[in-house]
Amino acid sequence: GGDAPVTGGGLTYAINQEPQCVDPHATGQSVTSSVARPVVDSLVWHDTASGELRPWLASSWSVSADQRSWTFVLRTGVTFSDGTPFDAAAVRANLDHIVDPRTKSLGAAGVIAPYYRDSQVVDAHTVTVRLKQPFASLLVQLSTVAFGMQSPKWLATGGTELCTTVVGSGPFVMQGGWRKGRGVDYVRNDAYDWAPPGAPHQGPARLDSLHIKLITQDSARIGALTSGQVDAVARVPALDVKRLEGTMRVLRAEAPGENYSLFPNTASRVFSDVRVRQAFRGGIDWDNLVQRLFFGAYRTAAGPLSPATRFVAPATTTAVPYDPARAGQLLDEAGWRGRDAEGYRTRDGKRLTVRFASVKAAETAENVTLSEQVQAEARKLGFDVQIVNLPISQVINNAQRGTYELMATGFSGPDADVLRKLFGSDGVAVPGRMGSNIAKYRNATLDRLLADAQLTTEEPRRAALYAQAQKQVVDDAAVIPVYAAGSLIATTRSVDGVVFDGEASPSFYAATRSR
Amino acid sequence: MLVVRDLSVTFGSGRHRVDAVRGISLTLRAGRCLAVVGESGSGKSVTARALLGLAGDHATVRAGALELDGTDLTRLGPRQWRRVRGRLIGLVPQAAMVALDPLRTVGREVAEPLRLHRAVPPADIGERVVELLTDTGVPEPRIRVRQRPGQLSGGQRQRVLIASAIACRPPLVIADEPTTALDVTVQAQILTLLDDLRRAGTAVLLISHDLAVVAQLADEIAVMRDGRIVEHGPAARVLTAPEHDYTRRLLDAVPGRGGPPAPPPSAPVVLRADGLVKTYPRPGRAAPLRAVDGVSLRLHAGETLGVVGESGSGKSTLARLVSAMVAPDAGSVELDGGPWHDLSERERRGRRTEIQTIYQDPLSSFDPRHTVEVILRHALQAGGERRRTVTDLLDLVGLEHGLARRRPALLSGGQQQRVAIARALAVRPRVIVCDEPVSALDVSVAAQVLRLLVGLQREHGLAYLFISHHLGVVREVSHRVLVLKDGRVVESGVTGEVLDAPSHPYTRSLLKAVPAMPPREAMR
Amino acid sequence: MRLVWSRCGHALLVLWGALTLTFLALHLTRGSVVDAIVGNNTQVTPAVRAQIVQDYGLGRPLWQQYLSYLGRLLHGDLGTSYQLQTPVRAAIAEQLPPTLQLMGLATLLAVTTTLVVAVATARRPAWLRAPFALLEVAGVAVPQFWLAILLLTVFSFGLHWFPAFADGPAGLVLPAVALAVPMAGILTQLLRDGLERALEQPFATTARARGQRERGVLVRHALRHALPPALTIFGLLLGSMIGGAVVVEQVFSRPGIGSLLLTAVTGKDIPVVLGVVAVTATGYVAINLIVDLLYPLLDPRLKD
Amino acid sequence: MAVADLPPADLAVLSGRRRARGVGPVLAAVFLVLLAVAAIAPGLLAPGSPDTTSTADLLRPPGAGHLFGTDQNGRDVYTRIVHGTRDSLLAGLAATALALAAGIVVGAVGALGGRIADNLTMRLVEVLLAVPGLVTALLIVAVAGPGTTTLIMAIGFIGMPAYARLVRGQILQLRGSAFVEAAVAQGLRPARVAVRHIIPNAVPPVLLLATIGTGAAIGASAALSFLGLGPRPPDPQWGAMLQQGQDYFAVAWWTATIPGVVLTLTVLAITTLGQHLQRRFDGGNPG
Ligand SMILES: Nc1ncnc2c1ncn2[C@@H]1O[C@H](COP(=O)(O)OP(=O)(O)OP(=O)(O)O)[C@@H](O)[C@H]1O
Ligand SMILES: Nc1ncnc2c1ncn2[C@@H]1O[C@H](COP(=O)(O)OP(=O)(O)OP(=O)(O)O)[C@@H](O)[C@H]1O
Ligand SMILES: [Mg+2]
Ligand SMILES: [Mg+2]
Repeated sequence: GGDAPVTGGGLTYAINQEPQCVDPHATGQSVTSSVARPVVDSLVWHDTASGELRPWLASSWSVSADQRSWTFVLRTGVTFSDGTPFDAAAVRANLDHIVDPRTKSLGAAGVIAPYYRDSQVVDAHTVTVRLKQPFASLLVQLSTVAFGMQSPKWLATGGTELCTTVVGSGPFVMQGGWRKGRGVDYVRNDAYDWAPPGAPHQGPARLDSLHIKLITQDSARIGALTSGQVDAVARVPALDVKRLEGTMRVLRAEAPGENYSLFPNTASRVFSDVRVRQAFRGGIDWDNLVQRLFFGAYRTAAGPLSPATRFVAPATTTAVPYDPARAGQLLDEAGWRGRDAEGYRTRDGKRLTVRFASVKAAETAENVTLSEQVQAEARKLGFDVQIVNLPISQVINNAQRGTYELMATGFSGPDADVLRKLFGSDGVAVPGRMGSNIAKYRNATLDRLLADAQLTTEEPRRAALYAQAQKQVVDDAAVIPVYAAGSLIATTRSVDGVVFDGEASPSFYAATRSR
Repeated sequence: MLVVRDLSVTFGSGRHRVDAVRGISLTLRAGRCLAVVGESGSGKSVTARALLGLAGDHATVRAGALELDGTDLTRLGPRQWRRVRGRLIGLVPQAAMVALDPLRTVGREVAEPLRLHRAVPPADIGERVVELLTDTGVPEPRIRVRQRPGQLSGGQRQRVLIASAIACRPPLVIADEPTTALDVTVQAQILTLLDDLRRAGTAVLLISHDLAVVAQLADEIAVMRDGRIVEHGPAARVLTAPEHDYTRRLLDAVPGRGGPPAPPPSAPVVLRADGLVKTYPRPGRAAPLRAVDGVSLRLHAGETLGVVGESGSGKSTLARLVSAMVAPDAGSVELDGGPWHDLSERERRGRRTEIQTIYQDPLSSFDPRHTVEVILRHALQAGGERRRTVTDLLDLVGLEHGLARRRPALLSGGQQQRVAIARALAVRPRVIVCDEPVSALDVSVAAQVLRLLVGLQREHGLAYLFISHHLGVVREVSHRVLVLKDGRVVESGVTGEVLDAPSHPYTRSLLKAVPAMPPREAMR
Repeated sequence: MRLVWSRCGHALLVLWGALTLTFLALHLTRGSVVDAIVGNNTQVTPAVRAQIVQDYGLGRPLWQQYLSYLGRLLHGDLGTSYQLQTPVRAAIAEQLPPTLQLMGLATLLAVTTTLVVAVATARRPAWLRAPFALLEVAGVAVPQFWLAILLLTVFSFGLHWFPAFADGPAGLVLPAVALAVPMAGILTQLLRDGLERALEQPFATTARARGQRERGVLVRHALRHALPPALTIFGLLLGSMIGGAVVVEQVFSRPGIGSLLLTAVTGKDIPVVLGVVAVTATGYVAINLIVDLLYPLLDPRLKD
Repeated sequence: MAVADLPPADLAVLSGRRRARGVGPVLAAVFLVLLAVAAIAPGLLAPGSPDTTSTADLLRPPGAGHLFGTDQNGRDVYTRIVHGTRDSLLAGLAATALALAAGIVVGAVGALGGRIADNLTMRLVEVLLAVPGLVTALLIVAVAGPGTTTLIMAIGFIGMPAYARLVRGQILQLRGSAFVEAAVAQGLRPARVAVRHIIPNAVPPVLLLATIGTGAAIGASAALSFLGLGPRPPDPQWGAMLQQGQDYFAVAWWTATIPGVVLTLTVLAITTLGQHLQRRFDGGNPG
């Protein structure tokens, strides 16, 4: 960059996963945020630099004393790309669309539906969102793409096209919708004049057009970048980072939410004993694994939450040291003293077996490598880790029936409320109902801490509650944090101005591409 | 016109070396016919191909001289050779049934040499093809040109081959076994055709293993054996006063010149068939084919009943009916006065050994994985035999013991046929159905097999149902004859009567077609 | 005419069988359809789940779902994708062309290579023939996806000869080659063997004796004899090409029926799987029908 | 998978007559003997453990110490290849055996069981051929859960129709042959005829298809591994190695290339030897 920014031209960005439905309200996939973000704006802007929540399409807001009514004053002069003006009715239409069961929302609805009562249009540019119970995370949630503002006229069509095209007020306009297996094209929205205040610039985007292309295979995607067939790629494998850094620009951002972690099934025979969980966590040198296997591309996790998450506790309170000797002791104490012919620990003649359920097809190569390394390291402790690859529907079935000891996941969420999904008692899956508490962890104290954190918007108070909660799950070894996952993207050197938003999705609003 | 001196052809080298032709010399003048005779494998076809430069990939051809109309053929390059083939020398290849491309129309096949050698302007090719087919006596030539070889009879195909060979009016025509595997009637027509060619001034090199055939046509005869010419001379002389022992043996082997065997003493009927009918469905709406249509016969112990008839007249079908391999649509067969067809397969199984069949193509009747020994051992087991051994059987049919360990595929045709006979005899049958037992064999071998069959009959009192399209063969072995035409018996009776004084015109036409040999002055 | 009817009936039977088998197998897989649709989105509300069950009729007994599927199929309605939430017919209509292009070009490449190589090497000296023979067997032996990756790495990323991800025809080349190699390998072996067999037939000697050149014997006589068996195999290979297409599309990140199928099967997107099976089974039946019809053209004896 | 689809008559064409002599079959045999040793006693060729990881030795290129380099977990690729032989071959062999057994049963029932049985089995075979093999495989894996056993079942199932067709064709053809007629004429019971003549003659072409099919099955198991349906980690099956290695292709070519080459060579060797043996068999029985 430097002098006069280059404008015009097109940029092709290759992503690794196909969005099944690009409607950000309906989708449950995080990849959709990269696809929808160029098109939709949000009410609130999450300033990653300061961690603050700042105005965007809402120019100001206030919350009632009972924490149940949020009133937003909207920015004027904003129009959706189909000409529909952005106003209070539009906000209401968006929120109503999210919670409407017919939208079959797999993501956003789950976040807000338990709280949302309705939205009331106060005047053309003032809207009040009324809640059934306090939900302090509302603001930060509204900053996510899942709550991005789409044209109410478009939403009203209600057809299946909503899954292929998004019509919003963003700096780009989708052309022709998502083409399955291929990607999607955008052109600049020339009328755009409502970028968030902290954006690199104001006014229309600099690129004439943007193209998102689907290249699922990692090596192919990197090859496409290095051979000049695309300008930017998502999800750079850690392995390639060093190699690319010489010739390309590698950009990274840690995603808010939970770190990539292993979850012991605390209801399982093996891991119901906290000592066994602690042994598994403390007996493996996670830092070494992460730094070696990922070639320094990611930071080793120091607790359940990623450093980019609001209200993450200081590492000093949640980090656990590597201590294999202590791990051995713990296992002995827990009764796993015997050893069988293959060197695995046994108790009452039964082997210390850990079924590690995973959906290989959906895993990155790195995580697969990691899981095999964990298998090898755990073996040294006497664990027989069996990696069971299953299709997603069967993993879910197993999760409900509890037929696993270990599962891995990274769960994104803008603030520490993600803990409630992960460890709240009502998140435990039972037959017929899936849940996100795959550790099957139940703790009334924790439940209370997390519920209380939603009752107040006072940030220090919330931070304290969340810190306590994080310490709780760490002490109980309900989670084995591994690394802070994030967004690793690479662009050619001619691309400039790509930044990350609060969800670690790249924003091409200010991007330029010189020739 | 054609001068061949010291021609030799070898295949392969070292251990695998085969000397197929070992220094033969021939000359042939326009309007003359030279016949090359000799048993199978004597090198006749190889000679023919060598004259066209087509001896094969692995062949080494050497010749003192190879001249055609003064051109030295030994000096020709591939391109010049192509100009000789079809234009200067026409070849009528062996195996008429497969020598035409089954996927192309007859017209295109005949036109090919015309086109390649630009013998006539392209526009006239069609007319010329029709003309050629007419000349060679192919009926309805305008229809035939659009048909494929599969739609033509064997004789017609042979004529098409001749038409194609003479299309460019080559001065020399080589006809390699032009009549084997053809019915006698058709054979006669082909020989006439070749004779016409010769009269018109073409030099004809006729190759055959059958002296009776060449007797009709040849001006000169060369007798080949093991790649050498053992006797060469004017036809009349060679046929009537052969000098070489081998020639004499060949002449002796020509069947049908002895009288029919004496009638056996009267004996009981072993096999009796009455009003047998077998129909086969035909594609489309056509009425079903009556392959066997009301045939009745009696076969006495120790007797041979000959069945003759053209190809397709139902002979093999009759054989399969008699041996209960197919069920008749009507009529019945009795064995030893008892029921045979009316038995259930289970009941019949125990008595199956009483009727055995010797097939036209013996090789396919052997399990390809089994050795001669295994085949015969199984047969002995099937016959419940205790006393005789495989060696006894080999002795019976005059086979060397060493052959027992070979698989039939590695035996010669005559040897294969002997194994087939041995297998049939192993189960001590009462009746043997011989379906064209010698038609795949060359004359001298055929004669041996026939002698064997006759001898065995005398010794064991076997009854034969002897099927053949070759009247000479039938005459030599049969006591009585049955003439089949289109599935019906048109004439039957004692061999001598039927074949010497036929009453039915069909029988007469069959007989007339049999090539006659000039009487020989025995010079033993 | 009767033949045509019985052929169609036969084809319908095969189609029905294929669909029924797939339907049953899909339902036999563990885990409920709703779970598969929801996937790892663990925070889905009960209302949404209920809506999914209702929209897709998942609450009904299996036999009702089966019958209603067949019923709708009779009206040409392939249903709606669970995952994509778009009509299956539209999804297939969108994904079929790229796959057909891919398979079309691959077939063209395979057939051309086969004809050229087989004709050029039939009955030629070993030094000419052996390398090709080895390549052919190797072409069949090499794992297709690995070959695809190799091609991609070498010719697209390394040598920059072909773009790998362009929508245009240039982007089609490498995937088509990857798909064509095994097919060409098998067909070339077959065709050359057929040619060599035919060249040893007596009719080939007859043609040579007429003055026909070796090339002429090959092209005018032998080829027609060698083609029919190659054609049968060609039909079968075409039918099973879809499996290769899945792999190749995956490696090259190409849109197409293969990718559609793969995600649908793992995601239990039953209407899509059934739709794809319906298409491929129809394709299989149609190809075999065409082969059967072509046969008499190559070998007119079959008409008689 | 493709080769296993060949119909009988044409299979003979495919395999029967390549006259290539030379060292091909010898090399193939030597290679297969090596593989057999690796399968039976991997420790002889590679004493180490295939699962020993070393985070200090990730993706080392081939060289001294690591003949074929190391993989993304720092495991020795050579050791893994050797120790993976048994599973990789077993998958192909077992799948082929399964396909063969099922195919023989279905084919024999079709050929010998009368018109209705014939119609039923052949329609079934057609239906199975009409469903893309991959779909069938994916479905089987989805029903039975992944792992080597399922993989074998799936590939075996896909291969079955080809064998069924071949067996049926062979039996029908042999039943009409002259030598079977000759055996019947000697009064042999049908069971005897079947045991003595039909089965032994039907077996060689079926076995030939099986040799080619084994190669195809090994390849198919690799392809299914590629699609994520492979064996359980850390089993060093070649297909799985290949699949994992491809993610590292640009940086560490050897992780994918070596299993790919070994896999190709194996299939090549099996096919070459199978064709050679068939040729030998044919040589004894022209016609
Ligand atoms: N291409 C070849 N390679 C090796 N040997 C051959 C070849 N062609 C012919 N022979 C051998 O040459 C010898 C002569 O064969 P040829 O075909 O000339 O016999 P023939 O006299 O025509 O017999 P027939 O009456 O059976 O046609 C035989 O031993 C045969 O096996
Ligand atoms: N299984 C069958 N199905 C249909 N038609 C048949 C069958 N077997 C024989 N025919 C037909 O029955 C007729 C008589 O055949 P058959 O084999 O008995 O003749 P043939 O006298 O033995 O002839 P050739 O001398 O050629 O052996 C022929 O037209 C033949 O095509
Ligand atoms: Mg000959
Ligand atoms: Mg006959």
